[in-house]
Amino acid sequence: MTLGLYPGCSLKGSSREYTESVLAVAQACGIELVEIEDWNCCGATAAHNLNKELSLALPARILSLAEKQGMKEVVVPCAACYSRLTVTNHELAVHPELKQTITKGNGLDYKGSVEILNIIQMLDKYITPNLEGRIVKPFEHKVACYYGCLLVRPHEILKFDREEDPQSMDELMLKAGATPIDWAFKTECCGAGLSVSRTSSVGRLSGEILKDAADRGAEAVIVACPMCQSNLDMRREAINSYLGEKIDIPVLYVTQVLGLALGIDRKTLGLQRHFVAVNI
Amino acid sequence: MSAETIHSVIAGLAGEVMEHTGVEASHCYQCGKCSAGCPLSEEMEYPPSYVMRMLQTSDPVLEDKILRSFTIWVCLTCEMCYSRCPMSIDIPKMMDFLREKSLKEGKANHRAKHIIAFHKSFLDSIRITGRLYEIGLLVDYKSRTFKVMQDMSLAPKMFVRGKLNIFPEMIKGRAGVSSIFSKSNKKSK
Amino acid sequence: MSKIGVFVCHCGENISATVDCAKVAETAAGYDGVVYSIDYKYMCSDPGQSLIKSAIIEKGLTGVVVASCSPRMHEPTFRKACAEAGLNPYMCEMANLREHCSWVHEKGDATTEKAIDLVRILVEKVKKNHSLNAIKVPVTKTALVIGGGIAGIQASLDIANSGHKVILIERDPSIGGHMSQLSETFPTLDCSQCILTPRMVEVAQHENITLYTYAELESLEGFVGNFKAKIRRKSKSLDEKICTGCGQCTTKCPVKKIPSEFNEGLGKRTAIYVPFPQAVPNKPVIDRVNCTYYIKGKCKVCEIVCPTKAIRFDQEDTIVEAEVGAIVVATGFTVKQPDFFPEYGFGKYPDVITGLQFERLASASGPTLGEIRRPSDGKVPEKIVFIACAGSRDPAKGIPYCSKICCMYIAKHAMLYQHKVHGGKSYVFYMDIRAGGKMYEEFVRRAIEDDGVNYIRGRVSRIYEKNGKLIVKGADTLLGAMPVDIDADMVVLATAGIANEGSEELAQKLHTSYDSYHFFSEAHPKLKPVETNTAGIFLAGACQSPKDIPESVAMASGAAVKVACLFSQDELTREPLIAVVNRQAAPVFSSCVGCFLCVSACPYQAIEKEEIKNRTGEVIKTIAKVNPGLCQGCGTCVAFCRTKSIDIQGYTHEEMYSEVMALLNEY
Amino acid sequence: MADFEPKIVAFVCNWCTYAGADLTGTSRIKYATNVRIIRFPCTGRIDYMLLLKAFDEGADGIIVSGCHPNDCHYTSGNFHARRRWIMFRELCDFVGIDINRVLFSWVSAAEGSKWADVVNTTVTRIRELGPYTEYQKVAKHPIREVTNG
Ligand SMILES: Cc1cc2nc3c(=O)[nH]c(=O)nc-3n(C[C@H](O)[C@H](O)[C@H](O)COP(=O)(O)OP(=O)(O)OC[C@H]3O[C@@H](n4cnc5c(N)ncnc54)[C@H](O)[C@@H]3O)c2cc1C
Ligand SMILES: Cc1cc2nc3c(=O)[nH]c(=O)nc-3n(C[C@H](O)[C@H](O)[C@H](O)COP(=O)(O)OP(=O)(O)OC[C@H]3O[C@@H](n4cnc5c(N)ncnc54)[C@H](O)[C@@H]3O)c2cc1C
Ligand code: SF4
Ligand code: SF4
Ligand code: SF4
Ligand code: SF4
Ligand code: SF4
Ligand code: SF4
Ligand code: SF4
Ligand code: SF4
Repeated sequence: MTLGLYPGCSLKGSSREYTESVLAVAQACGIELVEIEDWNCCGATAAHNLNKELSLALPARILSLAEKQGMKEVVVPCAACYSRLTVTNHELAVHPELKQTITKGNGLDYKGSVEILNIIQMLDKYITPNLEGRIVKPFEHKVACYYGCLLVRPHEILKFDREEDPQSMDELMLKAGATPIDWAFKTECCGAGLSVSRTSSVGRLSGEILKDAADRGAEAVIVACPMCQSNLDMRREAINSYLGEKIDIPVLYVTQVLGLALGIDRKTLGLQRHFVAVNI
Repeated sequence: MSAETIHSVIAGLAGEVMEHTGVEASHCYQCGKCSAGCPLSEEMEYPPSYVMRMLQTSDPVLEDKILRSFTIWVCLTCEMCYSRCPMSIDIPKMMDFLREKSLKEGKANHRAKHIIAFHKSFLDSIRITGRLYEIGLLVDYKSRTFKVMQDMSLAPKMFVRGKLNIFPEMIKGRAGVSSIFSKSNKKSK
Repeated sequence: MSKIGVFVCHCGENISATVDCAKVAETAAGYDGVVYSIDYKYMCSDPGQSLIKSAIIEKGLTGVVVASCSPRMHEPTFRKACAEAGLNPYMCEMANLREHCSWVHEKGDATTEKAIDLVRILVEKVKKNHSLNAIKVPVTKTALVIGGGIAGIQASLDIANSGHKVILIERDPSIGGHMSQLSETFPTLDCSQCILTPRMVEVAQHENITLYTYAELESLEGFVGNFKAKIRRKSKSLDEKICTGCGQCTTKCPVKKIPSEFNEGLGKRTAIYVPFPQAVPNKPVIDRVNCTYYIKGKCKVCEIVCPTKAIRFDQEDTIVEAEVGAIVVATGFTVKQPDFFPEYGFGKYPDVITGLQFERLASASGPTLGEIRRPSDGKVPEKIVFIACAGSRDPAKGIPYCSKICCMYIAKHAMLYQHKVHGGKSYVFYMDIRAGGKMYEEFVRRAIEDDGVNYIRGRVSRIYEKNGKLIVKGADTLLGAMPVDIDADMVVLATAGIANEGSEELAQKLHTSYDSYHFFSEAHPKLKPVETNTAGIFLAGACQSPKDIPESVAMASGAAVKVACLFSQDELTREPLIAVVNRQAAPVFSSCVGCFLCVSACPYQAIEKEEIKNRTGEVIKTIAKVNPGLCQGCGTCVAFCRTKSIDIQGYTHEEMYSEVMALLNEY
Repeated sequence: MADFEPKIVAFVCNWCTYAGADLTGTSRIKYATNVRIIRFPCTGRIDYMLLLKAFDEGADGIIVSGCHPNDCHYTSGNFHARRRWIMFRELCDFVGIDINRVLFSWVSAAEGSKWADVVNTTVTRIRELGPYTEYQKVAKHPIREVTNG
């Protein structure tokens, strides 16, 4: 089984451990992920903040490369990239004139045949059905699944899970042997888009999220987005100083948890790269 | 009435918003649910529903205030407002348009300069290399904002954890990417 | 050979000021078949009418054209006059010289010419007219009322008190509907049960009312005055005639944990149960879905303890057939339920409840005996939040309309809370306060001014639970959309009022229309609010759209009067302006080819298929047949029929063609 | 063609437009004298063969008017009328009738002044188009086959 992979910039840089764990889990389950050759950055928040056309053209280049390289399904582990690519796919599909300017206008060629999977969709479709008997080290901890904003919204376009109180990640964690807690901040925004430029907002937004998870006894926060991870992990000092207390629950990727449960070693999964030590 | 005849009737900025995004300000009935749920509304001088109301007035003074507001830059397009709006008003899409317009008309709020600088540095990084080069981004951003100390404590820690690449990754199709940039920049001028 | 009389009216000067009436009369006198033509000052006056009557008698007129005002004004007057003189009333037509001519044109030749044309058109039409007789249909003087809420109860009592028989069917084990669940009622705060129960008892005891509870309409055939209804009486698993309502069985039934529908899930009931103490009839039913005997074949405790041996485990549903002349639909409404408000955690947090659940908490007969205690732990809430328009006025959730009653019951709930919980704090998040009604606005103001209820204008975005509190995130749009967070102990959602389950199916059984929200449609939003488009079927109460008790009752009495009007006649007379399919001599029988396009066109399902048989009973042809009881005379079928086999009396092809010809061809 | 006085036939429904025209009268709003009204129970009853007949007999223009959508006295008659109107247009195209000579409109019982407007607009339009003689040329034979087939 071979699937396309769009890692995106974060997975190549600050979120290296996400890539490592995605690849490790896929490999353990006999799935080969092939990176789109010569992919470019999707432009993320910056592009659509400043320039609408750019925000569609950059992802369009990626989609057209994938199509050219014969990929039917492309896995996009980063929620922000997933959102940009899916929105672009949708916009191009419903506005033929727009598609014309964006693709032809930029010397691209895209028929619209590529299907995009976020990490949970990929796991649900290709990995969890074959988990029977493979969970060797159940992750027996209370976890708070954090979906963030970009994985489930806007529902009209993404059509993934429910917008309010989504469940897909929780179900996945159950399968990995964890106990997902019911909490209130599953889809609240962590402020990642302002992470560098307005750290004060991040302290407040991410602080509320971590505090609720901690208050309800979560031993780890589980994410599926490098932006969420780096915000909640790397900026923990700033968050703690905003909250005026020390919260030390680690922030793990879904794939890291699944990897641990499958018995993959911690190093392969990149646990040593976290800012907040993973002591569970 | 066809969409065409509708927006020719709507005056001013609201009409422009309608034309470019399909968002119809007149559909907002000021319930305030967007402002209630917006994670950033307390940092905005005009919460989202307030912006909608300002648009509805077609008052040039208020329209100018929107374009000069901090609000439009603080919005993270988290889509919370849109997902809960009873009238399905796509505020984030509208915010994208307002930001773009504000920037083009040189009305961007001075408090937003770090945010804009960050976005610009980010895009520059992609324009040149095709991918985001995080160290480059930070250096560039700092040179734009003179926020030299901010985040400097993070960099070494990231480096130790193998989270920073010292050299940028250059893609082969760089020329294609920068042509995308120059084309869309021209269009948006 | 036609003998037509033309009577041209001056209307004082209203017509004669611009139209040369004498010339009109003179010209008409020259038309073929016109034997009498005259102009006169006031045609509708007594002398004017006498003029017509004597002309009919003296000249033996076969048709009359009165050229005066709009037929919408005086057609009945002149047709009656003709009838009095022995001429079939449908042989009288009116040319509209006033509204359509003299009043809209200046004096001049063109105006007089137009008047002449208008007269000529109708002279030619009258020549083709046929004598018609009013249609008479017999009336079965029994009404069927569907639904035993306050609306159905009121309609049944009013009809029964006017001396007619009523069959009232109610789906649930008891009548009473939503009103029986309410605590106190706005705007007077009188106890709902106290004012309702006497009426429920009256229904049960009224000699003209047959009450079938636990029953539903199975099917309906026929038309106004002559419906045939089949009613399914679901098995109650006991013999009601023997049961004394002693309650032994309900006390002893071991299955005790079924959420009580009456208490909106806040209390429990047994498998054999009476929904509430004041139920009418006060006899239990066995809920077979939850009864151990029906599930596992064992138990029968109720049978053992029953002193009168009333339990009948093998009782089956029965079908009752009834002939009725009119129907009142009063099936009410329901409120939107869980999972519709994921952002409010409804269904997830036990202390986020509906308004109807709050009614049960506030009711003296409710699960908390009228104390406001939250469902999760029984604590008295110190802070309570009410959310208006929960689901209503929310196109994104598919309900754009306003549910109308909730603004008022929220004010009532907040007031009841403030009366019952001293020192408690109540907040209402609202978009608009809709309190149009007698003493309604005053009632809301009282909640705000005297009871200190805190109204905040803004919609709530989200509710989540934190440390045993419900965090309500709203905004105050009157303060620049400033976010407002309240840590409440309990939240009450004024959930949208929606059409009752099964209303669509019921409407289809009745052949009446329903709107896009599945509420029953009235015939005209202003002038026929209790009628439906189907003659003989009327609406009462919240089945037409959410409404409060006074409105439901008024509507019910209105529907009852409509039924009584119908029943005041032994036969129904209807204007004969209806469609007919032509009949011809054998072997053709009719030019109808049986394509039944007309059947699909008719908005009233008035066209049936008729089989024509020869003497040996063999079907030789199937043709269309109009049911005169159902046809409303719209003529849609006529335009659809390609063989011109169906025609509408009073507007026949022949008549309409002759009008067109006359109009365009002067003599 | 200034002194040409067109003959216009109006096919209207009893419940809305006929009553609306009555209101024009009671409000004493003046309009051109060229129109003659023929009353039908409902626009749904109006059979387009009658319209052709009117042209055949020398009408220069036709107005068809009834209740607004959803206001039909008979629930849906006017919807049928509208649907048939589309067919009628096609038929007109086919046989070469100038569709500008037929005006389809909704006038409610309360729209007295609208009725006057409808009449005046139609009269002006038909005056510009001139007398209708082409129909007699194209007509007579083919139409009946077309409509019955
Ligand atoms: C929370 C709340 C508070 C309220 N408070 C007030 C108040 O204070 N004052 C006030 O004036 N109004 C109040 N109302 C409104 C009031 O409840 C309604 O006006 C009233 O109940 C409408 O009566 P109804 O008979 O039309 O409908 P319902 O009460 O709904 O009765 C309909 C009946 O028909 C039966 N039925 C349904 N379908 C069928 C079927 N197919 N066959 C046979 N039977 C069927 C049902 O079982 C039910 O018994 C309140 C409503 C709510 C939700
Ligand atoms: C500006 C305005 C706009 C409106 N628009 C709408 C609308 O769009 N839609 C809608 O549904 N409703 C509308 N309404 C409401 C509507 O007018 C009323 O609902 C309706 O007229 C009430 O009818 P009625 O017969 O009860 O009272 P009225 O219309 O007031 O009739 C009462 C009659 O009784 C006569 N009368 C009074 N006293 C005596 C006496 N002592 N003896 C004998 N006769 C007497 C009066 O002369 C009068 O003819 C509107 C009202 C207003 C003011
Ligand atoms: S939620 Fe929608 S309707 Fe309500 S105020 Fe915001 S934009 Fe307007
Ligand atoms: S998209 Fe922007 S305005 Fe809307 S909720 Fe998110 S931050 Fe607020
Ligand atoms: S019949 Fe009509 S037109 Fe003649 S006087 Fe009476 S009201 Fe006037
Ligand atoms: S015990 Fe028997 S008589 Fe008593 S209520 Fe039950 S069924 Fe009726
Ligand atoms: S047989 Fe059924 S209804 Fe009777 S007591 Fe047992 S469980 Fe209850
Ligand atoms: S009655 Fe009030 S609370 Fe209910 S839907 Fe209408 S405005 Fe909202
Ligand atoms: S009456 Fe006309 S439309 Fe109806 S079935 Fe007969 S031929 Fe067909
Ligand atoms: S006239 Fe109208 S109601 Fe009567 S049969 Fe024809 S279509 Fe049906």
